[in-house]
Order: sequence, then C-alpha cells, then structure tokens
Amino acid sequence: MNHSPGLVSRRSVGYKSLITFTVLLIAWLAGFSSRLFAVIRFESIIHEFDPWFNYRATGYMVQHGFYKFLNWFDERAWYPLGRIVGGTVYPGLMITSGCIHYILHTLNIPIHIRDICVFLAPIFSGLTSISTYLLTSELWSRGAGLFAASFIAIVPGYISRSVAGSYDNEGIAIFALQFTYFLWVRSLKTGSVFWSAGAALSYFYMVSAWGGYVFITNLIPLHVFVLLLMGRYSERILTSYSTFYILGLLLSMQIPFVGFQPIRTSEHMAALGIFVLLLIIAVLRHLQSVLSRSEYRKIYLFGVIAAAVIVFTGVVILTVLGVIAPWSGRFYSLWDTGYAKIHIPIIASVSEHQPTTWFSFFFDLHILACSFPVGIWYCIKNVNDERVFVILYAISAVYFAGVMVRLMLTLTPVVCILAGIAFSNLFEVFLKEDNNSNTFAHKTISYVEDHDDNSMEKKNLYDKAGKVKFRPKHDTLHETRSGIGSNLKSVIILAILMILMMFAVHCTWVTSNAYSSPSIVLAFHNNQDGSRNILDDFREAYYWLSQNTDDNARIMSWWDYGYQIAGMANRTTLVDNNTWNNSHIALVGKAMSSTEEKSYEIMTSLDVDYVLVIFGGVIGYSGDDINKFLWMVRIAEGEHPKDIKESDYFTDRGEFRIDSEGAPALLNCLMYKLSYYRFGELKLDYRGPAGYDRTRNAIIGNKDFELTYLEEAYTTEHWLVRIYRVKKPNEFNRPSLKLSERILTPTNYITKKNPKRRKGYIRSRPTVIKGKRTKKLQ
Amino acid sequence: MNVLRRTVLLGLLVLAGFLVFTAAQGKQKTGLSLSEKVRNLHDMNMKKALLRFNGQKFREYVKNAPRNYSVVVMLTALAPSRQCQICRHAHDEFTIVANSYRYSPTYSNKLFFAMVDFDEGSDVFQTLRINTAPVFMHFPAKGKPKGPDTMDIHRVGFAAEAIAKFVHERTDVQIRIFRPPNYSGTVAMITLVALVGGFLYIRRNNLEFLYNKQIWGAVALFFCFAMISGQMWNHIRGPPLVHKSKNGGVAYIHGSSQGQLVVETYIIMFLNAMIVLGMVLLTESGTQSDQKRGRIMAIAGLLLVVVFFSFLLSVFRSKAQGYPYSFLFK
Amino acid sequence: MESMQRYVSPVNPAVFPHLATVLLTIGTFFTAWFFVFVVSRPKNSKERTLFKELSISLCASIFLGFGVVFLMLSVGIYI
Amino acid sequence: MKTNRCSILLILIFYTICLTQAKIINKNVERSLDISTQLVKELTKITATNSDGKPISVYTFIVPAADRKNLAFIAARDENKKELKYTEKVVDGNHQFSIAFPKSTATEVFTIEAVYTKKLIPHPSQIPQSGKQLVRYEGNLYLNSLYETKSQKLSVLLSSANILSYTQTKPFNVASNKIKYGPYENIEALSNQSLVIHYENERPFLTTTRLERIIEVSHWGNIAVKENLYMEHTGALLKGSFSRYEFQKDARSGHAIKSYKTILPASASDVYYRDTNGNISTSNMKVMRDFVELELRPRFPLFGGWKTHYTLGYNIPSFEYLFNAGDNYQLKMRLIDHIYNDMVIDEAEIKIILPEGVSNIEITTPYPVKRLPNEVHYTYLDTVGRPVIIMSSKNLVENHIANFNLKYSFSKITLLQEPLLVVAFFFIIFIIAIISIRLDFSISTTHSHKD
Repeated sequence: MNHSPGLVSRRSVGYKSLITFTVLLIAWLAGFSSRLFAVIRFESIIHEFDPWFNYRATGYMVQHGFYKFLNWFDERAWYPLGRIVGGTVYPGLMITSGCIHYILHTLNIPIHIRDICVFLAPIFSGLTSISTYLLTSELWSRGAGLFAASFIAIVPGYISRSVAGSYDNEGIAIFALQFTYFLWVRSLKTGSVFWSAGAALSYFYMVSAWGGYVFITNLIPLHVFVLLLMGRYSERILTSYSTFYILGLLLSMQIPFVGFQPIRTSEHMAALGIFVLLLIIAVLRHLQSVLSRSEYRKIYLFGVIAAAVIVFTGVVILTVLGVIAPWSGRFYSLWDTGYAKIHIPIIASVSEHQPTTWFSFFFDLHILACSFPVGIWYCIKNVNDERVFVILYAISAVYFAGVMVRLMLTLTPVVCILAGIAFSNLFEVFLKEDNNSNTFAHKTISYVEDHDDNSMEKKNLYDKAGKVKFRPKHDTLHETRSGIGSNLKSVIILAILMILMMFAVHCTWVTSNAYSSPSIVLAFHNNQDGSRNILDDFREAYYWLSQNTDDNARIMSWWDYGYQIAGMANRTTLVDNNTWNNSHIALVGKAMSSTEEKSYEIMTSLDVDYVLVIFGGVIGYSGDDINKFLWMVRIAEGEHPKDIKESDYFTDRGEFRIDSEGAPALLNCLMYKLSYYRFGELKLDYRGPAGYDRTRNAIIGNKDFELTYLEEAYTTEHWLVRIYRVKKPNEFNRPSLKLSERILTPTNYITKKNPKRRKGYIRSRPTVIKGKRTKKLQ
Repeated sequence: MNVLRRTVLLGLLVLAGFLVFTAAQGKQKTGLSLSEKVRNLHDMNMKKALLRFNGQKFREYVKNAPRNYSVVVMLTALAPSRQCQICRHAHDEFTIVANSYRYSPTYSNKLFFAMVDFDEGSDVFQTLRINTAPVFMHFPAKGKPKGPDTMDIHRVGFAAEAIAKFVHERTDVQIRIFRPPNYSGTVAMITLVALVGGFLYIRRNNLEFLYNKQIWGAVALFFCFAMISGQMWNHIRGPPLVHKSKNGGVAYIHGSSQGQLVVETYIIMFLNAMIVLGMVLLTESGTQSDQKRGRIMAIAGLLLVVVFFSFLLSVFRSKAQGYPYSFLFK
Repeated sequence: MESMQRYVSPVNPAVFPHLATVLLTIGTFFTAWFFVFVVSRPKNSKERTLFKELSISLCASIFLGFGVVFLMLSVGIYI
Repeated sequence: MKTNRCSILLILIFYTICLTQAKIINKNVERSLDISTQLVKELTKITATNSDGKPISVYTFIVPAADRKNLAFIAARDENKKELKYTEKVVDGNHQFSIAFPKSTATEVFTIEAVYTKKLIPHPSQIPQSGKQLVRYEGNLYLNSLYETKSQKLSVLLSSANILSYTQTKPFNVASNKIKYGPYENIEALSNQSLVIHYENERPFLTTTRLERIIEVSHWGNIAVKENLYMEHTGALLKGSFSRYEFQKDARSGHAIKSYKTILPASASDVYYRDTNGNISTSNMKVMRDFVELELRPRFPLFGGWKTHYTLGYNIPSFEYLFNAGDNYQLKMRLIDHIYNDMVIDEAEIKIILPEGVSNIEITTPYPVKRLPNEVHYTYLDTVGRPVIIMSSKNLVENHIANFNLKYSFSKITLLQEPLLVVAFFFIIFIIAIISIRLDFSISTTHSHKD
C-alpha cells in the first residue's frame, strides 16, 4: 500500500486526504454521539462508583491546584486512617481534565468541571479512533486504518468503559495505549530516536493514566524478543528499544504511585531482561564483524547462553532475596486463574474479575470477534516486523480477555485493527477494477468511498435514510466489471455491507440497552401505562446527608458506596471502593453481620455517627446490601474467624433465606435489622401480605423488632436507601444485663484491658503466704 | 479397750490407705498417663504425619479423658470394596494438610491429625453415630466435640486449604499448605519439549517447516478460537458437558447469558472457524488466476460467511433475552 | 420613558437553528474546498494561489464564524 | 413590675412630646391581626383628629425596639389607598415613623400595614414527627401610640380553631378561628397590655435563609434569570427519629413541607431546577394565562430544622422587560420574585449582568437597598468583561416584590463583536494552515514513509 506521492496526481491526493479526514471526522462524531445515550435519557451526570472519586479528586485539584493535589491527604476517607490520595492515584485523568478546564477558563468559557469530566471519555474515544487509524495504516494500509477507526469508534467493548459520564482511567488510557503502540511501530520502522522518544513520552502519559501500562511494558519487550528469535535483529530495533526503555523507565518512575516499582517488581523485569539481552546481542554482532568465523561461533554460543543464564538467575536471586517484589496478587490471578477465589475474596467479589463467556465476547465485538482471526491469518501470511507486533498483541490480549471480563477492554482495539485489515482486504478484492493499469489510485479511491459509506452506516443509526442512497451507487460501480462477475461481486459486497450494517445496529442496541445507565439514577417503565419513572433515591439520600448532618459526621456503609457518599454527600466514610485495607473492610463487614449490641461496640470504637444501607425490597432492586451480604460475611470471616462464621448465616439445608426459616444469626444481625426495620408493617399492595420482600420474593422472618442503639434518621421515598443514626451512650437505656454477664464483664475487663492490675494481684500473693508461714514457724 | 479401738482404727486406716494405693496402682496400669500419650503420639508422628487409628487406639488417644492436645480426625472408608471415590481425594488432601503441618515451624504437641478407616474401627462410627464418609471432626483439648467441630464438607468442600481453614477456626493453628509439586504437568511439558527438540534434531538438515506460515497461522487461529469461544471460562468454572432437562431432552445451549456448556463452546468454536474460513476464501478468490475457480471460491465463501454468521447470531439471540436482530433465520 | 418601545432581538430567535445549519454547511463546503485546494497545490507559482487561498479561507471563516455564533444562540448560550 | 416602670418612663416622654406639638387623639382604631401563616400581618385603621381643630401635619406611629428587628415591611395609606410618605427616627428606644399628610385636615383616616417575621415562636420548640405544631404570639393588646385612644378594636385571625390559651381581657368573643377584642374605651397613650395567644399553626414555617438572584441580559433577545436558594424549615424542630413508614401511612403529615408553588413570569421558558448533585426530577410546571406556576418538590420532605438548597433558572424573551429608544435602554424587572406564598427571605443578593460595552448605568429601586461595588463578569466570547450591578437587602417578604428600573446606553454595533471574534479565530487557523503549507509540511502526515 505504501506509495510515493509522486505517482498519483496531486488532486487525487487532495481528495483522498479530504475523504480520509471526513471519514475520521464522521467516525469521531458517530462515536461521540453514540456515547451520549445516558446524557440524553437522564442528564449530564457522573456514573456509577469509581468515577465519583475521580470527579471529586479532579474537583479538588481544580480548586486547590496541582501541588496541593499531589500531597493531598484525604481525611474524609478510611476514617480514622485517612488516605494519601496524591500517592495512591494515577493522576493522568485528573490532570487531563484539569488542563482542559484551565484552558477553557482562560478563554472565558465557563464550563463546569463536571461537564468536562462527563464528556472527557467520548471526546477521547475520537482520539482513540484516530490513533487506531494511524497504527493500522502503519501496520497494513490506510484503507484498513479507516475501517479500524470506524470500528473502534462504535464497538461496544470500548464504549462500555467510555460512555459519557463514566469518568474513569480506561477512558483515556486506551487512547494512550494505541498511540504508544503507533509511535512504537513507527519508531521500529524508521529506527529514529525521535519516534521512540515520542513513544516513551506517550508511554509516560499512559503510566500516569492507568495501571494497565504493565501490559505495554511486557508486550513491547515480548515483541523485541520474538523478533530476535526470528532472527530479525537490526540496528533499528536496538535504537528504538533502548531509547524507549531508558526514557520510559525514567519517566514512569516520576509518577508517585509507580515510584520504584519499575526496578523492584517482577512485572517490570521482562523489559529489563530484554534490554540486557539486546545489548549483549549487539555486542556479539559487533564482535562478529571483528572476529573470525570459527571463534565467533564459540563466543556467540557461549555469550548467548551465558547472557540468558545470567539474566534469569539474577532475576530469580533478586526475587528470592526480596529485592524484587514477587507478582502482585491481582496480577498473579491472571496466571493462576483459581488464585483470587481462595486468597483474595475482595477481588473475587467484584463481578468484572470473572472469566469471560463466549456470549460476552460476541456481545462486545459482534462480527469483529469472528472476523479478526482473518486479520491474524493475513498478518502471519505476509509477516514483517510490525505485523509480528500486532500478532503478539492479539494473542496476549485475547488470552487476558478470556481470563477477566474487564480486560476485554485491552482486546477490543487490536480486534478492531485486525478486523479492519480483514475487511479492507475483502473490499480490496471486490472493488478492484480488473484491468490492472495504475491500480493503486483506483484502489485507494474505491477504498475510501467504501469506508466512507461504511462509516455512513455507522451514522445511519441516527438517520436511517442514508444507506439506501448508497446502494445503487455500488451497483453502478460494479456493473462495468468483468472477472469474478460484476453481479456476484455486487451481491457479495451487499452481503458484507449488510453484515457491517448489522454490526452498527448491534453496537447501538448494546450501547443503549446495556452500557448507558448511570446506576445512581434508576429508570423503570411501569407496565400499565408506558410512562417512564425515575428513581432518584440515591441522590435524595446523599443530598439529605449533605444538608442535614454535621459537616464531619462519619458514615458507615458497605464499601461500594464509599466514593458516592464522599462525592455527593461530602461526608467522612469508613471504607470505600479502593479496597486497600482488607482488615478495615472486614471490620465493617463484622459490624454489619453481628448482632446490634456487638456491632454497637465496633461502631463506637470507630465513632460512627450514621449507618447507611441499601435496601431494594420495596421496589425489587436486586443489587442491594442483603444480596451482597454474604460477601460481607465472608470478608469478615477472613479476618475474624472466631466471631463470624459463614455457616451460621445459612439454614441447615445450606440455603440463604430471609424468611422465618432463615438462620437466627441472619435474622438478628445488624444488616438484616437495618434493612427491614418497620418493613414488617408495610403492605406493598392491598392483597399482598405485610412485609413482603420483592427482591427475595419472601415474607421477612423477623418482623416486629425495635432498635436499641440506633434510630432511623432518614429513609428515601422508595426505601432504597436507609440511613440510621447511632445513638450516643446517654441517649438510650441499655437492656439490663443478666447476673452472670455482670460478673463476667469485670473479670475479662481486668485480664484483657489492663495488665497492670493483674501484675499487682500476682505480686501481692506471695507476701501473704510468707506472712502465714513465718507465723507458723514461731 | 481404748487402745484396742485405736489399733482397730489404725488397722482400718492402714487398710483403707492400702486399698486406695492399690486402686491407684490399678488405675496407673489400665490407662496411659497424659505424658505417655503425648510421647507415643509424638513418636508415631515422627514416623507418619497422619496417624492411622483403629477403634481401640481411637478410644485410647482421642476419647479418653486426660488430653491437653486436640485431634483432627478424618473418618473415612478407603477400602476399594466401599467404592468411596471421594474418600481417596479427601485422604490425599488430608495427608497434604497433615504433612504441611508436620513440617511447619508451628508444629507442636497441641494438635494431631488422625484418621479412622471404617473397616478398622467401625465401632467408632457407631459411637459417633456416623453413617457417611468422609467426615472431618475436631476433638478439642477439653470437652466433647460440638456441632461446629464437624467440618461441613458439603459447603466448603475438602480441599486442603479448606481443611486448613477449618483447623485454624477450631484450633488457633495456622497451617500454610505446601502441596507437593504436581509433577504430572512438568513431566508432560518435559516430554513435549523433548519430542519437539528431538523432532527438530532429526529434521535439523532442513528446518523449512519452521518458516511455514500456514502452521503458525493455524496455531494462532486455533488459540484465538479457543479463547473466543470461552474455553478459559470452562477451565475455571468447569461447567457440565450438556444439560439434561427433566423431560429427558438434552440441552446443548445454556439458557442464560451468564453460563455456557462445554458442547456449546465447541459449537461456537466451529461456527467462528467456518466464518473465518469463508472470509479467507472470499479474499483469496480475488487472487485466483483461473476465473471459474475464483467464482466457486467466492460463492462458497459467501455462503459460509452468511449462513454460519446468521446461525451464530441466532444462537446468540436464543441466549440474550429481547435481542431484536437476526439475519437469515431466527 | 413611555417613548421607549419594547426591545426585540435583531434576529428572530425562531430562525436561529436554521440559520446555524445553513451557515455552517456553507462554511464547511468552503473549508473542504480550501482543504483540497491547499493540499493539491502545485509547489511552484505561489502568488496567485495565495490570493485565492486567502479569499476562500476568508469566506469559509466568515460563514463558519457566524454559523458557530448562531449555533451557540440556538442551543441556549445567549452571548 | 417591669411594664409599669417603663410605662412611667413612657409617660414622661409622652409629656415632653405633648409640650412640643398639638394634642392629637385617635378617635377610633381598628386593628386586624393575621397570624394564620408564619407571618404576622397587622393592618391598623386609625381615625385621628386634632383636638384643637388644627389640621394634622404629622402623625407619628411608633414601633417598640423589640419589634423593630422583626418588622419586615410597613406602609401607610389614606382612605383612597394612596401611599403616604413617612420618615423613621429613633426616640429613646422607640422607632417613630412620622407620617406626613400632603393635604392635612383636622381629621385623618388612614391605614398602616405592617408585616412582622419570626414573631411566632413555636412552643414546644421540638415535636415528634406525628405531633402538631403549636406556636405562641406575644404582643400588645392595645395600639402602641403616642396618643390617647378613644376606642379601639382588635380582631385576630388564627390558622385553626385549636386554641390552647389566649389573653382574656373583657370584652372579647371567640368565633371558630377568630378572636375579637374590644372595643376598649379611653386607652391612655403608650399603655401596654400584653396579648398572648398559644394556638396550633400547621402552615409551613419555611424561610429562605439566603437568595442569590442573577439576571443576565443578552441583546440577542433574551433575559436569563437564575436563583440560588437556601431554604430552612424554621418551625418546631423534629424530635426523635423520622419514620418513612409513618410518613407514608398518613397523607397529611402536618408540619412537614413536601412541596410548594413558585410563580414565574408569564413567558418563562426552559426552566431548570437543580442542585449540586444535578437535576431534581420532581417538579411539574403549569402554564397559566398570565403566569407560570411551578410546583417544586425538594428531594426530601422538610421537617423542623432541616435545610435544603437548590438552583432555579429560566429564560424570558427580552421584550417582556427591556425597552429601548435608539441606544438608550431601560430594564424594568422585579427586584425579587415570588418564591412561595407568605415567603420570608432573610437576606437577598441581586446581581444584574449587562452585555459588554454598556455605559452610563443608573438604577432606581422601589425601596432602599444596599448597593455593593460593581463587578466584572466573564463568559463566552468576552474580551473586557460584562459589568455586574450588585444589590443586597435583608428581611424581605412578599410586599417587597416590586420593579426596579435600570437605565443604560448601548450601541448596536457592539453586537457584531462576538461573531467577528469567532470569524477572526477561524481565519487565523486558516492563515496558519496556509503558512504551514508554505513551510512545506504535508497536511496528511499519515503517509507511511517506508524506506
């Protein structure tokens, strides 16, 4: 595909670049607008959980400036521990939107930071598609590039993380990923320091944006290694890789959160090893030029073996010595797939860490899933340095995507690239004129037309009329053709276009139905009249907290809601969604899953003021705390096996039920009581019984109870969020203790809390005995 | 008179004392003392990490009173006549636990691992009123085992980790499981490497096939198909091969979008492969010199792509509730 | 005071959207023309093309500019 | 004890005053006291005569210092509802409003309307969710007057017939939710007889603790109004816990405020109602013939002591309020607007943002407000910024809804400034493109330079 511009007339070049430009623009627009479902249906609002933290952090940075942000100690999270935010986040996201905000405001464009955060991901999706275009046109051809760009603009696998309002690292990280790869490939082809330095810079941006940069640091060395194995060593590789590695290493260590990991952890060792290997090979190459053949062979063998051995043993030894940290748990769980289930319940409890069914592959990629192997096939068939890269990228990414659902995100771009290659090949065959005189111009032109209305189709989701007016054009195009037969050609083209059309429609359907609901505002259509009701209970509750509680009130809830409470209610939380402290979470889980008075001790020790629980029983919302309850128990059990036993919360038949057959431990635990307080009296409809839980479809077992240590502070309109105030010790009269307990408490008080007194007691004993003895003697 | 009474009294006292003494002696003889028990157990443990008790030993060391150590007992039936497959696995896991405890720094005389085979100590089963195997029970240092002292294998299973967790709950002994490295995998790997190496060595004069792109491509594609069709999910979750529905019918496709069946994944793999083949054919058809051939390839490819894609779509549709689109057939 | 009459905007707000679309389309057309013209410009003979480029770009920028302003007005950003 | 001491003192004052001016007596005084809402609206009809037939030039109406801080609004009118001017001065503790009569006769009949806020004290100050809200009114049974009063009546209007206790000074009678006192004959000047009424008042005690009203004028034919409101329920505080079950069970949950109506100007369009967490999806709009009625529901019902905060905004076409002759413009708009019936605004800040390039601004307000120094506001396509006029005032009620009048001059040419700015922006981009071509970069840098 690569041609010197001299051949073709400049005007056609002009039209070509114009059409390229237009297609990319349309792809951008299509991608942007298909991500706006949530905004149009609801409003411009930040979506589910983590984005709320990013949004809050961004707001803080915009308000207090970058340096304040870097050493921001957030005392509103993880009470009483607090969290060093500056050192524990990837600041790229905040900095990006902060810069945009700053620029706009210097231009007197008063856009609220929230809107910037909401629309950041869709805008970056456009950049992603452009960088995908660049990468693909480096790898194969500009036509393939346009295909890939149009694909990635609307493919659900990427939209799932970048709809308007999901303000998360992945949104910008994929752009950084693709752009780094583009620059890497470019530098590999040109062997120029300029491009590899650019790659290092872009890598730096990636490191600052997302933890997934580890993927780059392992993939590029792998690429180099495979190239070496294939005997494709060249000075270009040496230059670009060494430049990239050194610069990238130094730059990546500038991120506080990354720090010295690049030289201390196993994840990064591959890059170092390859670097050393590359240098050794370079040296050997040099020797080859000076030494004679026979002795060179010895040296070569020796050198290579020695190098491999040295590097390997070095890494192993360092790991054993603990200089290099072993694989981190989350990373390790990628290799040993059963690892997380046993050791890290918190990771296991997150749904997006589950393996991927074929269903979700097809759901997220549709036709691309079954067509990208074609791309691999052709890349392997006529392979060269950079195509080796994309092959490795595809193989590794598809493995990771198989292990974890969330890593589908890293698979999506390469799938788009390869599918783009496949389809462009296809259309190249069927839109080619058979008389091969000055093939290229026609080829690209026909290409471009085709991508043009291919991405028109993407646009067709918004005006269906568009496609029809392109069909006849094709037929006219192909009637004049001979060879395979113009009719057959046009039929084939129509079929392929049909499939692509279905892909576009599928993408829109998936986006609108699966990926664009801002889980803090729920919408449901009620059946008798098609009207659409909005459940705004979350914001109702959070706003109540922010308005009517003390400014530094401490709120205990399960960790899912930590970020939202901090973001929307601006109150102190005990645990939140970055689950860095397992024992703290386990403590909250213990408080939730033990009886009221036991948990009151925990709550007072953590001086909790309010407790917030999510309860879906009235409206049948399945994602509520009772359904998550078992995870609380498990996590609590992991830390406090003495007090919490998962088995106690099951019935004898080992089932988890909330009705009267439910396990007593469950029916009396705090979570149960807080969820169902006064729910036993509520009749949802006239025929139905009182206290009927719509989520679990059962009548609750423990109906009329009173709370001693807490009182209902607020409950939202549909009971979705319930907030309780923890009473101060003087506000309630404790239930009278039985005599035995009264005796018990002081003893273990002495033994447990206060060792001094025990010591005194021991010391007094011998003196008394002595006294008696002496008496006896005399 | 008085003297006589005194002597009688004395005699009685002596007698009583003697009796008491002999009684004590007798007691000494019948049951081992605590220290002896511990010593014996320790010695046995030196030989085998997992103690094997029969009914009498069980009564001796576990049931009888003076104990300062707690015992975790597996009651099982290993005899092949019993046909208890699970017991085998359970036994292996349990030995792993016992070994890793035996050789761990936390090893002490406070905890012992023992097992009772049904055929050796059936009376134990009667006394404990157990009619299933395997059963893991913990006998605490003091008092009788209570409800939670029996491990609920139906819920937590009997993986070594689970047993260790159970032990840690009951007795505060943390056991880090050291599985003896599973050599089968490595052996297989080594043999494979050896085969490949040998093959290469034999064919060392012409290594052309290494540069055969078809092979590499096929391998890569196969890997992709395997992943795309969710083999990894199968590997982790271990779904059944097919569903047997109540009315005798066999379901090859899992109903919900959450799960999948093994056969299903193979079907999907096949469909994907066909579609890819079709696309390749279509692309190749253009490069054919012979027009007729090209035509045939094109038609075949088109049919493959369209038919199998719409089939795939309909399978997808059957799993996704309310998915509106379908291509050729529903 | 009563000599004053009620103030209405110089352009009827009802036509803002249409105005915006029309102007923007014309503007984009000119931009495209400019694009092609500039890209496919022969390397030699600068002067005449320079004038032409300037005139095209001026038209383009005028249409685009007003188009953008009316776009803002029509979406409710009353500048 | 305390009362008669101060009455002695007052009598002394009274004599001093009597020495200065002729003897005016209130022939007849009819006071009607409306305490059925959270406000105290007092309407006093006074028939004053001058004993020695001379015309009354100035009548002095006094408000005790204790009540002055509660007094939000006071106005005097003669029989045919014409405003009478008055001047306020403080004479030892009493605020004297001396009303001047344009054409003074010997007998003047006029009414004085006064509105007091925060004068009804909830008692008990804390009630449970299901409890009734009881308030106490304390005041003077007689008219605070410098002059002797021949006869006076007082009629009190309550919100409900449920009266716990009230002052019983004969003659009086009680209709369902009305109490009529008097007539009382020959009341000495400055005499004070305490009046205490303790009754049930379930009307919402809702206070706007702060109102920020921003009016932005655009000469493209639009006036944008945006109001930030901080609300608080200032009735009896909620005691104990809030139970959603109870709240849902009985529809009338007395003193809790579920929703209220805001009245917007007739042609208000694209109304938004949001807070820091985004849209509040619970509001519905009814477009009447000459106004727009907006029923606002806060995110949560307001109980005693609960606060909320929201932003309400809307657009109005300019011809409603903006007038021009040539380059002179005049903006006639309400200084504050209706928020809810019987509203109380503790403090209000009004900002008026004028377009870029307006000059010689002058503003006249219907009643004295505090002018703060002007500011400059930057928004889309601004270069030098827009002038902002800021006013603030305290303790406002519905009677303060009145038009201000803002004059400025503005030349139409400056309207073209913003479009030209954008044009220039684009043109510069094109110029850069042209130059970069001349410098021989290639526009499409995506050619794969393979060697």
